[in-house]
Amino acid sequence: MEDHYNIPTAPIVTARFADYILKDSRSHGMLLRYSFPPHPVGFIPRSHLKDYIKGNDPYTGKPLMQEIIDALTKPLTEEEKNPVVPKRPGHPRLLPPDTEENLHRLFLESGWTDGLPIVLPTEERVAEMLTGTDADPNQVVGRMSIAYYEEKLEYTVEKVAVNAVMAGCRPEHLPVLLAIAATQHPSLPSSTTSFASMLCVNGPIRREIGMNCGLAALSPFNYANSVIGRAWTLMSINFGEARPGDTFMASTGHNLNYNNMTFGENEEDSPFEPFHVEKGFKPEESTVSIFRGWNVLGLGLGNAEEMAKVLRNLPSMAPTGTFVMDPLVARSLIDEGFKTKEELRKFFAEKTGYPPFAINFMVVGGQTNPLWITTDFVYTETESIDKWIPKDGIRKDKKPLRMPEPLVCKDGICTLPG
Amino acid sequence: MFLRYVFPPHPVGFIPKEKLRGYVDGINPVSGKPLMPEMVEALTKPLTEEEKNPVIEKRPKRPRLLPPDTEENLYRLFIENGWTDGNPIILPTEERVAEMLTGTDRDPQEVIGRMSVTTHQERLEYTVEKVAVIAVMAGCRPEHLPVLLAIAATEIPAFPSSTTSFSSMIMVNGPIRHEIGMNCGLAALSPFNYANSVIGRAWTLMSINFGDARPGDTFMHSLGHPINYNNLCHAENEEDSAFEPYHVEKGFKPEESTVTLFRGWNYNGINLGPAKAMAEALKRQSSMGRAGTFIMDPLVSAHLKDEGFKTKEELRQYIAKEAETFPQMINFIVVGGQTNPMWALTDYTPSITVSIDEWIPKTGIKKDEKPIRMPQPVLCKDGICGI
Amino acid sequence: MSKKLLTVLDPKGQPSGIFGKVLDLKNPMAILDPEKQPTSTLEAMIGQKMADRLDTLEGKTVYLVETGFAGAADFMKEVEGWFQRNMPSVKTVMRSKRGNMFTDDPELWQEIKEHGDAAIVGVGG
Amino acid sequence: MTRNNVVTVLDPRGQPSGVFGRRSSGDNPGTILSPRVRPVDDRESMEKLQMAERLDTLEGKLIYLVDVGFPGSKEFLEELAEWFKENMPSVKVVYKQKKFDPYSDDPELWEEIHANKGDGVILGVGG
Repeated sequence: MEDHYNIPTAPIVTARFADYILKDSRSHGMLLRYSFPPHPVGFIPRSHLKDYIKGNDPYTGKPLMQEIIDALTKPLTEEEKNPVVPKRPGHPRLLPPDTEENLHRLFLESGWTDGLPIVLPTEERVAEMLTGTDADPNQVVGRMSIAYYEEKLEYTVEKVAVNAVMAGCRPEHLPVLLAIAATQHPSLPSSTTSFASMLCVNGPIRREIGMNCGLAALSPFNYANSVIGRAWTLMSINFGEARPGDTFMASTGHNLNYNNMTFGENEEDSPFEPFHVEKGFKPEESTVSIFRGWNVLGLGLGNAEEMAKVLRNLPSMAPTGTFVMDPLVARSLIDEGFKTKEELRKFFAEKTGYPPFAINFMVVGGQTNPLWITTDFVYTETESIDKWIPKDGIRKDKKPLRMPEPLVCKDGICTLPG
Repeated sequence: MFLRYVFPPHPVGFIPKEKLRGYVDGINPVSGKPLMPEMVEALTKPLTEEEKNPVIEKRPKRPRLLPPDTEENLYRLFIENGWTDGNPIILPTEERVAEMLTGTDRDPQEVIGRMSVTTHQERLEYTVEKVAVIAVMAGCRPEHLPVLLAIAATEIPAFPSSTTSFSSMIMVNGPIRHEIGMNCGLAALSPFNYANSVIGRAWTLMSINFGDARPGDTFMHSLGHPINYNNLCHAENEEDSAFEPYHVEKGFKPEESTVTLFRGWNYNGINLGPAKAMAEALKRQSSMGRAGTFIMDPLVSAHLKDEGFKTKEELRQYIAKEAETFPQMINFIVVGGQTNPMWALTDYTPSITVSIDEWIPKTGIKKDEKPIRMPQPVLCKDGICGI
Repeated sequence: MSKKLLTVLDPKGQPSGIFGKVLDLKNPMAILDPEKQPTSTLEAMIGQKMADRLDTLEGKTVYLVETGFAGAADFMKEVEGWFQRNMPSVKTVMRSKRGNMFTDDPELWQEIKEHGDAAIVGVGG
Repeated sequence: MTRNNVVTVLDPRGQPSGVFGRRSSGDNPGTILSPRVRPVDDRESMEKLQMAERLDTLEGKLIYLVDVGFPGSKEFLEELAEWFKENMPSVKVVYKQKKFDPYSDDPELWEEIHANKGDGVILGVGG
């Protein structure tokens, strides 16, 4: 309105977000003339609104209406005439040398971590991590911001390697993280509704880097699942500039932000085609698929009818549903007569009224119980990992780090050890 | 006792009768022999010598110290033995464990519990010192130790083994919340607070090492549960809540510090609307049993007070009636930074509420000279964002 | 990582010789609280002996006890069918264990003691 | 890991890029799911945006009250209109609702306000 149509505009925002909005607009150059009634204005009686309008702007202490009128009538100041978008200084490549203890404190007190112990990203460790890809360390991988209008931060292959070292990763994990970074999706997008994310890996890389697709895959019992999921959150904090109360506004927050429900799909025991093949990738290609939502119902038992009922009863803001199910469930759905995921999608669309494309299925688990997990997660995208893998293959340690393998149930007999 | 087990193929649940007939007439896949004759044999073949005098191999006591080794090899040892959650740990050197033990006056060798993630397998015993070892590994400081000792003493694992992927929740009340810098406000359940992160993780590491959790062997969760990483570790927002704190409702004094442990499966985090909507959601909730723990932002508690619910008890009675369930199955926690009047419905049931004070040193919580604090979220300054 | 040698403490709990025991019917929810769960010791468990086996099942009474897991009852019916087809002289008695799959059922064991020669119990899983 | 020997580590943060998110265009409401395809703005183009000259007074002017769609906005703007009727009756106010959702642009509405010679706009309520 202001620039294009030359019509003065008086934006109104509730006082709760005053600091945020003023800082945000300063960083965008244009000094819009905001006025701030008390928060919130939703779900409250009319009488309160009348008082707000007759009362003062709690942020500035001046009468609200006077502020609104001034916004449209007081002549422009010099500063308002020529807006400046402040150019923020870049961060140094290296931090000042210090003792390990002080550096651990610096990373925590600066809010560069998730609060858990990190491996300090020394030059030596970052160099070793970079052997996990042939890509040039200075190649820009993408830009990210957890908020919508904030300045995005740009990051290179080396910056991804720095966060990989911090998370406890090895070079063999780097291609997966570079693929995630290339999507430019933060794992904790800022919303007062507290978003969660989910990460599913498909293709040969799952086995090569020892991910867990079977028993207890979603629990903290697998090295790759843990450090890859965590690295995505560290990247989101450091590339997306997540600062709680400032850019990150999730009221309660979401516990899944720690690991982002990271797993490998159990393609071997699933009777359906793998998720990435559904999205047009070849089975032998390795990919990451990203989802985002709020609700995770961890305990589902019963047939397709029951699954649809649970999804229907799930109050959610988005008409979407993503099921994560044990191979036993997938096989019992086949027995129920659903030959392909497409048929499943049609059935669920009918039962819930959601569009078929918005319903997803993935198979994971160790076949100790025919269980399924219901979520309202929306699928955002699938990204190839292969282009980040070195020419001569995934860079593995001489003796790759592996946690004890869960005893995966061999098909059919699936005996349980004593 | 060498019971004579006979193994039909898995599973026997949710499959058609003809298939079961096939199992009975078929082969025991483990032994390769016909199933029924094996069953008859189990009842008729005479006892072997071994079966006559059962012997249970007594597991040897573990040494207090591990053989000295380089840092790198020790990291590998901890990961390859499955003693961690996969994320980096701080190696528990004698020096660090001694420093951690200054967090309590209790005798390091005092046995404070036995735990197993299963109901029937051998429980592992642990001392105050062992809890300190876990605390160091998790990245804690001495100020966190009292909370961990209180949790350890309940002998409750964070993920009791069942094939149905349990998850748990830690909720702290009382003065200790602010003394050790826990987050009960904005983004409390997200990884932005040092104490919330390391305390939640420590319970997982305890459950692995004291509960002897070994996937596929003692730990049978088919899919697992992502909440097992941090166990929803947070503190209740007593200051901004319109209701009395959780622990006061359970009979503790406000100035007492307590930790409450919950257990459940479902986290249903995105709901708006008045008490009626809460009852409706609980009624529709699909889960085993009709238990419900509501996790609500302080704004919701203020709305509910406006709706006329003076106490949690009044609200509990109303919701129980509307949702046709038992009042004592319903609990309320207030946490959040008042940027959105939302509430989450979970099917979590409280296992226990225990005092933390008995584990705190006489001279008070042992704080570092300059305690480590991550950036504090900018909380809503009272007044301009109140109702 | 420096090559210096470090000594660290062992993080695992110590074997305690204490084992969980089947729950008594009066308190089926005890499973949720370790302190209330009945326990047994290594010594007590070693003291338990297995029963002498029967010379044959022909003409005997065999109790088929289903423990409550999904599919157990159907499975036991199939076992009963097998006996009727292959060993008709065996008298089978179908029973469901009271409480849930984790609780003891002393009355049922007493009944089997009085009227039965053997028991087939299942299906765990 | 001896804690007192001095080491140098790399900075983990991304670099300011001068690139900012821009509201999604009207024909594609709702947040476009992939950040790669969302419209962006850069520092130079943003610095060229000029604020409009202010009105000498509101008396006798035509002011549009634009509701952005957050809960409570409609009621708040209606009370605002009430205030003008009581205190500045000469000000003509027109209430309008922005199409789509709070995050999307609404070029037709801006065009309409311009075409009808609107003198000023009061836009809200964010929060």
